[in-house]
Amino acid sequence: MSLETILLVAAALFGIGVYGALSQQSFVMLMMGLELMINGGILALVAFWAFTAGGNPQGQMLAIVFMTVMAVEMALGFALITNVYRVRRADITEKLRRLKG
Amino acid sequence: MIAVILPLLPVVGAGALLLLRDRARLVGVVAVATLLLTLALATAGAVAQPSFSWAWSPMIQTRLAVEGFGRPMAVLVPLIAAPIVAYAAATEDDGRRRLLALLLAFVGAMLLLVSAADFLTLLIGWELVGFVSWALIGHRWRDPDAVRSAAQAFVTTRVGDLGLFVAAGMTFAATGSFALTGLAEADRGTLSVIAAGVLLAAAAKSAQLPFSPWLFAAMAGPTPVSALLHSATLVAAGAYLLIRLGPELAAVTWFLPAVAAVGISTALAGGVVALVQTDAKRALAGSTSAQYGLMFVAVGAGSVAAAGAQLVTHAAFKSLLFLGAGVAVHATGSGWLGGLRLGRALPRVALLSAVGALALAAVPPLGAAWSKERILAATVEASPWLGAGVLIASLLTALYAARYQLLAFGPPEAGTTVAQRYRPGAAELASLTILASVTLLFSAVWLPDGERFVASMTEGALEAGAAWETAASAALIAVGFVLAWQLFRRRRLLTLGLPDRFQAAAADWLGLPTATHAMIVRPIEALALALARLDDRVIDAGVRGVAWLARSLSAVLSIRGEWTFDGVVRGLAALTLGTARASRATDDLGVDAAVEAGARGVGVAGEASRRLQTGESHHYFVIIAVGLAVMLGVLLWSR
Amino acid sequence: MSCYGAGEDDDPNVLSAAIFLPIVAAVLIFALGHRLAWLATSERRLQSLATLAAAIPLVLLALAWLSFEGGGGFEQVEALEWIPTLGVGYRVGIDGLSLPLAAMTALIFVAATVYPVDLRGRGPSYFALMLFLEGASIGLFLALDLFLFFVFWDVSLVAMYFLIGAWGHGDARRSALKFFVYTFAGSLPLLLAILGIYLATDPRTFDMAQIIEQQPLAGAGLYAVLVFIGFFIGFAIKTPLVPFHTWLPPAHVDAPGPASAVLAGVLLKMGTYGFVRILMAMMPDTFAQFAFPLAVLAVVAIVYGSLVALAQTNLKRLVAYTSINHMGYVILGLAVAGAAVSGQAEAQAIALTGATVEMVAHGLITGSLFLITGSILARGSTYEITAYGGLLQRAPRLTGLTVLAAFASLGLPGLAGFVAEIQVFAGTLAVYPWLAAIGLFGIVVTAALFLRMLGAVFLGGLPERWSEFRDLGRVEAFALAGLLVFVVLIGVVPAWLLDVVDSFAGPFVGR
Amino acid sequence: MSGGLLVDVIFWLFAAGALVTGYRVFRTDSMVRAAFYLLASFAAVGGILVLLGAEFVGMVLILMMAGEMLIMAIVMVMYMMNPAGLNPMWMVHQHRVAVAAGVLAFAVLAAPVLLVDFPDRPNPAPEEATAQLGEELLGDSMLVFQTAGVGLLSTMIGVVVLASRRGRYGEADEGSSEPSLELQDAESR
Amino acid sequence: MDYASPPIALIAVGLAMAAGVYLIAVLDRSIAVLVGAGRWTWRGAIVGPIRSAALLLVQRRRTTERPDSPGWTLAPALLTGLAAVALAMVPIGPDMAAADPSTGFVVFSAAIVFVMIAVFLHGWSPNSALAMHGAYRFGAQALSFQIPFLLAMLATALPAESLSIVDIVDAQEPLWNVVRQPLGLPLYLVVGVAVSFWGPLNLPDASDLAGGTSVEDSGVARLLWKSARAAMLVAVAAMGAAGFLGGWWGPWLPGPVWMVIKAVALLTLLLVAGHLLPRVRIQRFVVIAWVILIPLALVNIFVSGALLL
Repeated sequence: MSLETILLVAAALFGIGVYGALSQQSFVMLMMGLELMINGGILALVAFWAFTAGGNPQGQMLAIVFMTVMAVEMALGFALITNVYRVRRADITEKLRRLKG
Repeated sequence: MIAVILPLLPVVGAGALLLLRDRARLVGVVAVATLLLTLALATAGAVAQPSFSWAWSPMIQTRLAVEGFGRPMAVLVPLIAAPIVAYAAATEDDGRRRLLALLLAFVGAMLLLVSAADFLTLLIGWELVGFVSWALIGHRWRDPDAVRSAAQAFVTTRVGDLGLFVAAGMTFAATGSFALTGLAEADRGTLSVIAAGVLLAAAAKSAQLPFSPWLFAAMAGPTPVSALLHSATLVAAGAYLLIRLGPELAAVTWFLPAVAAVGISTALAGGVVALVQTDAKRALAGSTSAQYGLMFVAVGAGSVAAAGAQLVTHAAFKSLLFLGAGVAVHATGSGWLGGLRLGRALPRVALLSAVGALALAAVPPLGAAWSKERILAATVEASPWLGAGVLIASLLTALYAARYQLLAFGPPEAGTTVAQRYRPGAAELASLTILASVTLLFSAVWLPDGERFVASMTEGALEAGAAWETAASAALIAVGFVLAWQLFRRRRLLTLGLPDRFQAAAADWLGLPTATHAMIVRPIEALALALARLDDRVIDAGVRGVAWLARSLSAVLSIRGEWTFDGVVRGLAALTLGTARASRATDDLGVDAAVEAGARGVGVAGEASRRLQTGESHHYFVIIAVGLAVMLGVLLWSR
Repeated sequence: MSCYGAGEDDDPNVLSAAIFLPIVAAVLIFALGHRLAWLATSERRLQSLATLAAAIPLVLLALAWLSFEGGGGFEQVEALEWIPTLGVGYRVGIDGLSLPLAAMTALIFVAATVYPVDLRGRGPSYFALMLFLEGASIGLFLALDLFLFFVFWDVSLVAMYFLIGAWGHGDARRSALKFFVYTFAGSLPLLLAILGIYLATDPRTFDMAQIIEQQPLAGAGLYAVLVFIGFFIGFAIKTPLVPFHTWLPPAHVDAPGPASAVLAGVLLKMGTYGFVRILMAMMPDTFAQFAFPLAVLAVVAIVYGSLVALAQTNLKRLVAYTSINHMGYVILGLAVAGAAVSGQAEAQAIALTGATVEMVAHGLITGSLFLITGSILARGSTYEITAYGGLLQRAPRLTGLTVLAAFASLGLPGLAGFVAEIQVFAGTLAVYPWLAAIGLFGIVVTAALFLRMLGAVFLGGLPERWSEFRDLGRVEAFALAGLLVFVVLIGVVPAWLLDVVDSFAGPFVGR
Repeated sequence: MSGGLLVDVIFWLFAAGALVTGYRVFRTDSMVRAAFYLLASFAAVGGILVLLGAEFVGMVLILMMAGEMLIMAIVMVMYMMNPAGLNPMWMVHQHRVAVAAGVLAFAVLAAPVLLVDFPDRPNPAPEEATAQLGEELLGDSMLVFQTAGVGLLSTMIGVVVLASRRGRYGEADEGSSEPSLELQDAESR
Repeated sequence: MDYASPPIALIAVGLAMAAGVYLIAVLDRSIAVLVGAGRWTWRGAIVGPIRSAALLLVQRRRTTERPDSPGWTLAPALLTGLAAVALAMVPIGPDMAAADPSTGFVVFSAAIVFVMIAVFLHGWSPNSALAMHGAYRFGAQALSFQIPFLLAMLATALPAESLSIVDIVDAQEPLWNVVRQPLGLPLYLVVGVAVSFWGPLNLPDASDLAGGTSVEDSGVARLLWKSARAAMLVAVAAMGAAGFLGGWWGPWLPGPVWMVIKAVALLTLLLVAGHLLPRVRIQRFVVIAWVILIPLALVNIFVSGALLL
């Protein structure tokens, strides 16, 4: 278990997340993609902290900030989904085309 | 200090006038008093030769100085102006106060001009004279005709001003200052440019060919205005400029000949015009051009002194003649030479006017004769052909002088009753008398010291003419008089028996105005119109597009925020389409090409960006992802 | 130019006060205008209050003028760190260029604010915008920091957009939008160029004085050219320089009188000011490369503007096009001053002085002309020249002031315009004689068109419909007089202005 | 990082688990399952974090994700047209692009990992990590920490406002739905 | 302190669980008898549990239409595992901890939170309406008890200034947390009942849903599920004893004994409550949790924090 390997894992997670975010129609699934990306991010962060921080705890701190971000994102996402579903009866992106030019 | 007060005094007087109540007596007295004060001051200045210099900026020094030929001019201007103003105060009821104020300002500007010692001040005075003349000619502003003439006069002279602009600028470029004395160190090339500018300016102001016609337009102003403008101020400025700068510019080889050429041609043409013109004042105007032509000839012949003398004498008698003509016009209500012959009706005026006419015809021993004779001498010295021209000119002069006097103040037709319709007031007669006496006074130059006095005043040399020249000119004058009298008796003096069309054409400067109008004014106006239309089209193009944009935008804002972007994009697309469509109409026009190209470009962009706008969030995600990838790439690449 | 350096901050922050007091006043008026009964009930009270506020900067700048030393550098500099990491700071100061312009701005704004206008019941917001715009404009001229400069630049656009759109007439919204879109499109390349020059500095800074010291783009080749083009487009649109001028006429025609007075008097100057302050000062050699084309373009603008104006039948358009022509003079002077010729320092200095004076003169003259057109529209409700005639009979005051302004505009000596034009041409004749010769043509045309206008509107017979035409009110007359007094002052005794300007122009061209 | 064979093995197990489950998230046909897969993936990552000595962060991650995933599952079942999200479904678009983007992302991220060589300054005493973290959170990084807290609070409020049925403009699902979507609304029913 | 080696720890935990589960079964039945009518008999109370367990062991499995079988089978195991983890965090004595990570507290919380995953999985996977209802109920329940639970537990960590359970217990030598934080224990117990959905809060598996999440269960799965629930209750009680009742601290008797006594006492208390109190409607519980428990928990933390300062 070395820094490189962990980073690769993180990158892979991120890539999967990208794939999911781009490919999924359902909002919720789409958010899962985002989650995975953040997941990879956290992993990479902590890995860097563990291997290169030399005992400086700020890496972990940053990871916690990441989680906060993730929580915020989830909360907002769900709220928006709920609202959109109520107002538009829409649960997949194709039903929101209002920005079409 | 005098140098500053001198031009300022009349202006202050003018300002004072505007504050007074509009009573003929009151304003007249104030105005004349101001002028007399100025006259005294000017005389003092002419003796003391004051000078005053003050800085615009560290780089620009201006200088006022009563020196050289400026001295006699400084005296002459108020001298001639005073009686004219008195006359104006007495006769002009309509807007008297304004008229007098403007006349005073006119004098002030002219004084500034003649006491200018550097091109900048000169230019200032030069243009101010033009401005005031515009206001004066347009004095009867309710008459559109007058307004148009005023504009014509100003614009024509302004064309000449450009010459002075160039001269001033080149002087500065060459010497780093505007001082007139700087001409000495200007190199040949610059100097010739300056010379050209000066010639242009002088010719335009002095109504030489091809600018002469504006002088007729200037007739739209009241009589006193014409009198002042022809004699001592506006028109005189051109000749003054040449007399002042002629010697310095003589270094340019072509300069003097050019001046002479302009002068002689104007002298002859003006003579003809004056000879066939059937309107009293216009006839005089024609003669003015001719007389100034003679001055040009003199300068061209290298004798500024003669020119100066001619300028001074001419100022006196020409103003006299104009005022006389003014009285005549008052009396009959029209200036048609065919219907005047007021010899019996206005005997005293006729007599005074006769003095002027004789002076115009250069009958010795009047001062005018002296100057004319000196000019002849100088020209013969320069080149015989020029001399011959001057002789012909003087013949013409005698002719039209006699013609004018006979037709205007000659004995009436036998059998017509002399109705006493109009009695000139005391003021008018007084001013006429004063001018006449001044004219007579100038005869003093025949005195032995006159020679030196003139020379010192004009800082020029004079050579006495040979006897045969004097004799020749005298003979020609006599011939002219006789001829005129004969024609008068045969009642053919008015048109000289010319066919009407030719007569009309000749009277109107041989059709010069129509020509200029057709060849210069029309094309410029047409060009302006074309450009304007082009510009409107271009604007239209934009405006139509913007209309679309505005409409779609307002629509957007009126519904929901979500739509805004869409709306803007649509608007952009529409804008560019509109632009492209509209500007296709003006495809061939130059400026538009760029606009249209730009429009097309933006149009394509707008369309593209619109197609990009699918409204599918995942497409946006893709775009974002790509953008991020690009960013990363840039970052990696740039480090 | 080495004498450019931040001067010491010795006296109280007059300049900042001049910038921000109007803005504060604007906020107050906007907030309280509708609430306070004694303001909301009487527009006159509101207006006089706003005028007082607008007059504050004038007083302050007058003070600054009195304590101005003319040492050739920036004076009374006030510097404040803003975004230190980016080298952005709040820096203001004056020199011989910015001081006259700022003072002129303040003066015009006072006149424009006091000038009566149809407020359409939205008085507070109108005056708030006016004051806000005043602060922004003065700030732009006093800013010594590119970032600050750009901020003020765009802010002024917005304010002007609303002034035209909300209080204009005719197709106001359309014109306002055109003005906004067009000029805003101009400010994009400007921003890019600013960033470009910023990235070239080392250490990175937006401080104008430092950048002028550093000359970051000296010998930067293509890069410098690109930056130059960016700046050029931005400024040329704002100036406007033919062929970027098409936004100007509609904006002017549909704007309310005071607004177009401000637009012509102040906003156009921002472009020319940018030419001097940024292009010429910060990248002189690049400017020198392009001096001749620029001069040609300027001459085109002069001739083209005057000719097109000659053909106009719409009073306000006519004035608008003349201001294109005048801006041509300015640019011509600048091009001459920036040209790479040796041994003509005198002429270049005089050209630069002339151009600067022309900025001020044009501001005052055209400002008053536009105010006049505003009054005419208020009385006659049309701009068509042919509709009028013989107004002198009814309105001598109006006529007198118009004649004065018109002749000042066509460059009559003894008035400000002449002082500027003669210097510009004197300089140009030394450097580009032929261009000057062509440009002179514009002078005649201008004379012709103004005389024609005067004759058609004020002289000749008075049509029946105008038999009740009102002369200028006291307020209007005073406002115009306030502007034109300075026109005459500059024309008759220019020394007080020229000395200040020369303290900048002289060192600038290295005389 | 001193890790015996055991640690390595566990790590590889976790890593494999994280990746596989993470992949399965988008490859399963029930959304609830997807949610649980995601949870598993997070749990695995949490495990890795613990291995790395960030016990606290790791455990908190797991703890948090449990809640989130439950909510996610519920939301799924609530809003998906197939009750209880058990029926098989395959809802993807622009699949190829997405795959490409994913691969690209991985490549872009992996490249520096392989190219750059990172400094090697492992943590001296991993078991102190939690204490250190506490010091850090309530010490130097107090501001950040509090900011995060305030951010969360405001998020909660906003979210409640957003999601509550009874909004400022009346019932969320009545009236406020604007005209232009009725066609799609119709087909969505 | 020394860790017990993994295998021993596992065995210990397993035994503890088994014992606890059996104990719960016995106590439950006894209390039922005592509370309700009926006679207490050996066959009923002591052997009964074993018999029913054996019955379930041999019972034939039923299944539903298209269930999510892996989930269904996984759920009871997961719950059991969670119980085990939770229990493993509880030290019997100062040096008798199955595992004492520096973040034991967090681990325990994580296990508690995961319960809801297990239950939801268990209710969702059989693809049956009632079970789904139960799952939803527990979702709501869990989401609302999490925060008060964490807060209440957190308060106990304050005096110890550590997240390690052992430290937490050690810190109570002078004074038990139940005294320090009078609010803490009640909160904890309420939430604990909710966690192991026992007694008045057994909403997900309530009889009004005919057994809720476990309605479709049968055979081993059912047995496993029941015992897992019980094990969870044991863990909760044990942790309560450790966290609030001063763990092994006590006069005369050795520590572990004290620990067991306290745990059993709590257990009994909970079971009695479960039989005496009526079941709470879910909406009611949610309101209580958010409106009463959370504020109380906050007050609790503030107070205890203030006391420490």
